Amino acid sequence: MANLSVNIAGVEFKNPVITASGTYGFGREYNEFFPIERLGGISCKGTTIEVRQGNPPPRIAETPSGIINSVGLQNPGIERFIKEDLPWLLNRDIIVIANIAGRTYEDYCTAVEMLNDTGVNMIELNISCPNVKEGGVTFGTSSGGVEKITSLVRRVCKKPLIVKLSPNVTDISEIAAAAECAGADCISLINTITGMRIDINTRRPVLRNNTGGLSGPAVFPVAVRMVWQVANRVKIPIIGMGGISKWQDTVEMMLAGASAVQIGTANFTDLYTPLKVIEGLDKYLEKNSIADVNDIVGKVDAW
Amino acid sequence: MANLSVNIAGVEFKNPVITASGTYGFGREYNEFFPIERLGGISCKGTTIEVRQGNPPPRIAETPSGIINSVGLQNPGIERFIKEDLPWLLNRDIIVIANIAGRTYEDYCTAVEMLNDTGVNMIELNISCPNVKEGGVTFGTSSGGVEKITSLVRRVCKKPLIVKLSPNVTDISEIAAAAECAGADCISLINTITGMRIDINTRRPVLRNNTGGLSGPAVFPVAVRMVWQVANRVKIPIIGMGGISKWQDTVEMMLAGASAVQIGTANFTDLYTPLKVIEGLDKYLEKNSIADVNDIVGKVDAW
Amino acid sequence: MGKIQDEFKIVNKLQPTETCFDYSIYCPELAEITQAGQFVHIYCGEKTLRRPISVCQTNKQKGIIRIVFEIRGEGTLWLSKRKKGEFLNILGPLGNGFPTDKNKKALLIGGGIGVPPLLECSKCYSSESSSILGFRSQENAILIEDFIKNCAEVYIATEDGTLGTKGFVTDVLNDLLAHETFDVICACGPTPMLKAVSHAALCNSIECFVSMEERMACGIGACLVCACKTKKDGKEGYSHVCKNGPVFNAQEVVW
Amino acid sequence: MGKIQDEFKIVNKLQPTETCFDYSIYCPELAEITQAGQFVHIYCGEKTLRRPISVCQTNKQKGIIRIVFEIRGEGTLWLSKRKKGEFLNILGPLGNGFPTDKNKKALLIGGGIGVPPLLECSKCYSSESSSILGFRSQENAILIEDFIKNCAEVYIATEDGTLGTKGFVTDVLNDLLAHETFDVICACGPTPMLKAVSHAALCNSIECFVSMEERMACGIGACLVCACKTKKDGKEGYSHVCKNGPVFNAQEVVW
Ligand SMILES: Cc1cc2nc3c(=O)[nH]c(=O)nc-3n(C[C@H](O)[C@H](O)[C@H](O)COP(=O)(O)OP(=O)(O)OC[C@H]3O[C@@H](n4cnc5c(N)ncnc54)[C@H](O)[C@@H]3O)c2cc1C
Ligand SMILES: Cc1cc2nc3c(=O)[nH]c(=O)nc-3n(C[C@H](O)[C@H](O)[C@H](O)COP(=O)(O)OP(=O)(O)OC[C@H]3O[C@@H](n4cnc5c(N)ncnc54)[C@H](O)[C@@H]3O)c2cc1C
Ligand SMILES: Cc1cc2nc3c(=O)[nH]c(=O)nc-3n(C[C@H](O)[C@H](O)[C@H](O)COP(=O)(O)O)c2cc1C
Ligand SMILES: Cc1cc2nc3c(=O)[nH]c(=O)nc-3n(C[C@H](O)[C@H](O)[C@H](O)COP(=O)(O)O)c2cc1C
Ligand code: FES
Ligand code: FES
Repeated sequence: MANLSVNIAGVEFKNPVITASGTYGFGREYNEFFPIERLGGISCKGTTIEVRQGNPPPRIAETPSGIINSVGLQNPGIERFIKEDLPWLLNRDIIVIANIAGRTYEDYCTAVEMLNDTGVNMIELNISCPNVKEGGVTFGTSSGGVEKITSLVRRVCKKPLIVKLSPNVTDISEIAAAAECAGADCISLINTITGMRIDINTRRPVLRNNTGGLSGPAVFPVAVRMVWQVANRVKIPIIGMGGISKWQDTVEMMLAGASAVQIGTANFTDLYTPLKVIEGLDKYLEKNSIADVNDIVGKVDAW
Repeated sequence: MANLSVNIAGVEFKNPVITASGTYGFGREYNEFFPIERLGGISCKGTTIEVRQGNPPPRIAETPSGIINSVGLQNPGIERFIKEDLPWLLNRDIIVIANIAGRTYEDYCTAVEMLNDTGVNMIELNISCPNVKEGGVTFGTSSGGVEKITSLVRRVCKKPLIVKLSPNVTDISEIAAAAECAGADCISLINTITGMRIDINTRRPVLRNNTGGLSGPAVFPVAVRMVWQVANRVKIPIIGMGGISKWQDTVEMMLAGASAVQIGTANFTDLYTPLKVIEGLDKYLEKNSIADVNDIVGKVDAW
Repeated sequence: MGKIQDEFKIVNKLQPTETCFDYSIYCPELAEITQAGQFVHIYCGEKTLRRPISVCQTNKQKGIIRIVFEIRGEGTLWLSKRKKGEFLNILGPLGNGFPTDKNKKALLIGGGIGVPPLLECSKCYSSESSSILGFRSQENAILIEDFIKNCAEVYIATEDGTLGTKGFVTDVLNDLLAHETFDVICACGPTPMLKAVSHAALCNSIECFVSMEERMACGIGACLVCACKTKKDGKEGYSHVCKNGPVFNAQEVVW
Repeated sequence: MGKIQDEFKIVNKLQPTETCFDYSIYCPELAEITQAGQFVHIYCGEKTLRRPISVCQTNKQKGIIRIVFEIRGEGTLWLSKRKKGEFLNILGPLGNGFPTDKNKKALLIGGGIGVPPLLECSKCYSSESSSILGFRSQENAILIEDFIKNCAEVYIATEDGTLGTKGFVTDVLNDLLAHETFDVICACGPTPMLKAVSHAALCNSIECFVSMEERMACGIGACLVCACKTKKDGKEGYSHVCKNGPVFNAQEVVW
């Protein structure tokens, strides 16, 4: 068996497969099917300092090889997350990434301070959620915004800091560079691409929020391209995601430059996807006589 | 039968279905299967003032519900287009849109001047092709760039002018507004979204150009969202495209705000797609007792 | 024993109406534990999302669950093309069922494709229980014989009057409640129908449970997409159909 | 009569090796006009792109074309699962075939899945024509009987020596050209093989045609994705495999 463990910003993952924020709750539901300890890590549902109801339904629509969602950060608030969900997770042998969002710079900083003294392994800043009106996406779409939020949070954050980028930008590498420069320990990408569907019979947008975030296999080529561009620009490690649905996609994403991956939408199609990915990755390495998964990271041989 | 004809910037299309630039050559090949006169219009392969070889192969890769291509504007040059391809097209009862690209502002202006005295019905400025190194996409990704190229071209252009937008931007409506403000008669969108695939066995990008443009059903929700956003911003008509593969998609795109549509990738899957779309659209209108296709344009009832 | 995601075989396929299909699926593990009103989440071809379908009947002895579904779009169209002997990838049993009680006299009210989810239910209340089944027309009517086997009375309503009373289930309901009383009402069908049933139940002080529909992704309560507005202890918020439902106390639903 | 896109029925399905399939398709319109070396473009399930497959044999009398293909990825995997009696959506005939001539003595050289496209060809040159067929191993060998029927001699090479000569077709070719001469060589197979064959043909001053592969979209010459570098009148440029090929004069290809 090849070495599957990866070290990202000092945090050791037993394998590079992490479940993506918002698709995996706080792990409990999926743990009924297999011990989630088999995963490298879990990125928790995005939490905010206040309780959030999220957007009205319908919150999801299907698209060719994908979905658009407009959950809008429904969450129990960080306090309850820390009290009710985190202890259960921390009892498991899995890297726990807290994913946080906010409306203002202070929101983010407060959230981070609340998490500083918990057992959370890493903090992922969601500055790219397209489903909330204020804040959220606006921080994430200009390099100035990204630099400011990252450096403010960096100052107070005692945990390794992941900045999660929105793909809805003209130049992703510039944004990534801003995050790196401001002190991010890791970049994760991509969040969802803004999309829309309209019901041709009712003439209403399928999502009550009009637009939503596109994810799933449809976005995979865009995600690979962005991970590659970012890898060419920054030195900090990258967690790649967007449309991964099989082990082959994971290899592709790692060749493009990701040190680990997150899997989201594919859990809805087949909840064993992360396990199948881990198994497939291991076999691929074995078959190609690669002793260490880290040896494929960024090893695309571009023309 | 409902009225299917639409008028865009003074140009009368017998129906709103146009085949997309780069996917339909100059119409000759597809005319072997059915008279292309049954289409509302054809947007010709992007042409440049000089002959272009395009990028080395492979130039295409498949992705979930889509493709990425890196043809890179291979074309015979505008002079040969005017001499060899245009006369044949002008002999047919179909609206002919010349699609042009260039490296410099002068390139675009020269190209337009060469077309001014031909029978071409409209000119579509491709300022968004991601597959050429210089020019091309750089004009298309900032509102300043779009405004400048549009107004320069507008000054010399004697034909109705369509500006075709790149989706690889942070704020599509701002870009569209710049084009409108600078004198565009019509906006068409979306061009392809930059993507990448890597062969996990050879570790090389599948496309010799490393990256390519994503098109096909995968991008449809992104295209609908962008058309909707642009329709909410500009007053000039919109030609919507990106992932349309059936009549239902066309209705959706028109409800979002498009006065006509272009169909590209779907021709590769089924070359009868445009005809099926025209037929399906007609039946939909009939079934819903809508006398005129123009009555659905922009009629999405947003929440 | 808990939820399962696995491949299970279609052992019988019927087509009661032109657009409606009735599959028996061999899955002893599921049949053993599925409660009336629970649903399964079915992988439909190359679709990214599974499709939720209620379990219509369970047979523990034979290890079989039965699902009855209608073609509504691409997913159910794919499903309708499966053949006997093929396998389906099924995730289940999901959600909370009806709070059945052999000592309670229930009135089951189903509208259209909302009828199948109530069939198992009809065995789990007292034998005095009745049902009202509504369809667009006689040719859409399904499962009537099955309900007759389990219920004291089966009332039928069709919109065009081709079978039973002409009109809606709510018309029959109002007449019925005028001279008969029930301990509990269980309903499944289009939202306007559920709302009307819920209202009638409230006016008649009858406990009422409704099975709600919402678009789903995970099906197990992790992704929060299947939101349904509910009110608990006077506070409005979103519940989730896949986990907190699909069966809700009608008085908790914010219509 | 020109190109067609339509649904045609699979009337026979064989599986000569574990990963190789042999379909007979009833399509009189296509059989009537398809030339040796042309290909068809086949819709494979939900795939956005069709898959190009050469026509291996045509039978005008019976109105049948035969295709032989290997599972290489998702598209051909889907194709391999079709059953006799099912319909395939086929676009064809596409491209230019081999410039066959009953008066010319040809040497046909096929490597692996490059063997099938040459079968029809083997009937269209003089009866003195021969062929060299190369495979990885005996278990991958296909169509040998068919070639024996049409050719004066059939030489076999396998990489592992389990059938015929151990080695590559080019090894056999060099031996053969040392004592026999041909008017024309037609070759199909992996690019390195084609390059070597083309070189040998040039050294022996034999006219040579090769069937090239490139990823395709439209298949009819409209989209320009299937570029192949060629040299005409001393000028290099891109030709298109679907329209200008797949068969090219080997000396025009820029290897
Ligand atoms: C708990 C529950 C139980 C159900 N039980 C049954 C049943 O027993 N028999 C039956 O025929 N139908 C049942 N349905 C409805 C069934 O899920 C939909 O008809 C089906 O999902 C439609 O899928 P489609 O691909 O055919 O339609 P499409 O319109 O193509 O589907 C597009 C997307 O919308 C979703 N969607 C569309 N309609 C509904 C709906 N009414 N409810 C939830 N999601 C929807 C689909 O799942 C899919 O994600 C149930 C729904 C729920 C929530
Ligand atoms: C003119 C021509 C004739 C051919 N004739 C035959 C034949 O008779 N028998 C046979 O088995 N194969 C033939 N091939 C090769 C065949 O087209 C590929 O094996 C097939 O397209 C692979 O598809 P896939 O989905 O299984 O593989 P994937 O790798 O999943 O395909 C991904 C994409 O790459 C393309 N692709 C992959 N390999 C090739 C290739 N070698 N050539 C062109 N496109 C490719 C696919 O069409 C698809 O668009 C021919 C190719 C060409 C160009
Ligand atoms: C239902 C849903 C909810 C999501 N919620 C969050 C969230 O709360 N925070 C966040 O950073 N990303 C969220 N995402 C984005 C995913 O984490 C991921 O970036 C995206 O879905 C792309 O990966 P995928 O294609 O594998 O799903 C959500 C995605 C989905 C589908
Ligand atoms: C092979 C190919 C070549 C293209 N060439 C051009 C081009 O020359 N000029 C241009 O403006 N757009 C070009 N496009 C973009 C299409 O016109 C269209 O904007 C895009 O493909 C989205 O539509 P679709 O999903 O229907 O294909 C090309 C697209 C493809 C697939
Ligand atoms: S579908 Fe995921 S929470 Fe209900
Ligand atoms: S595949 Fe379109 S030109 Fe050859």
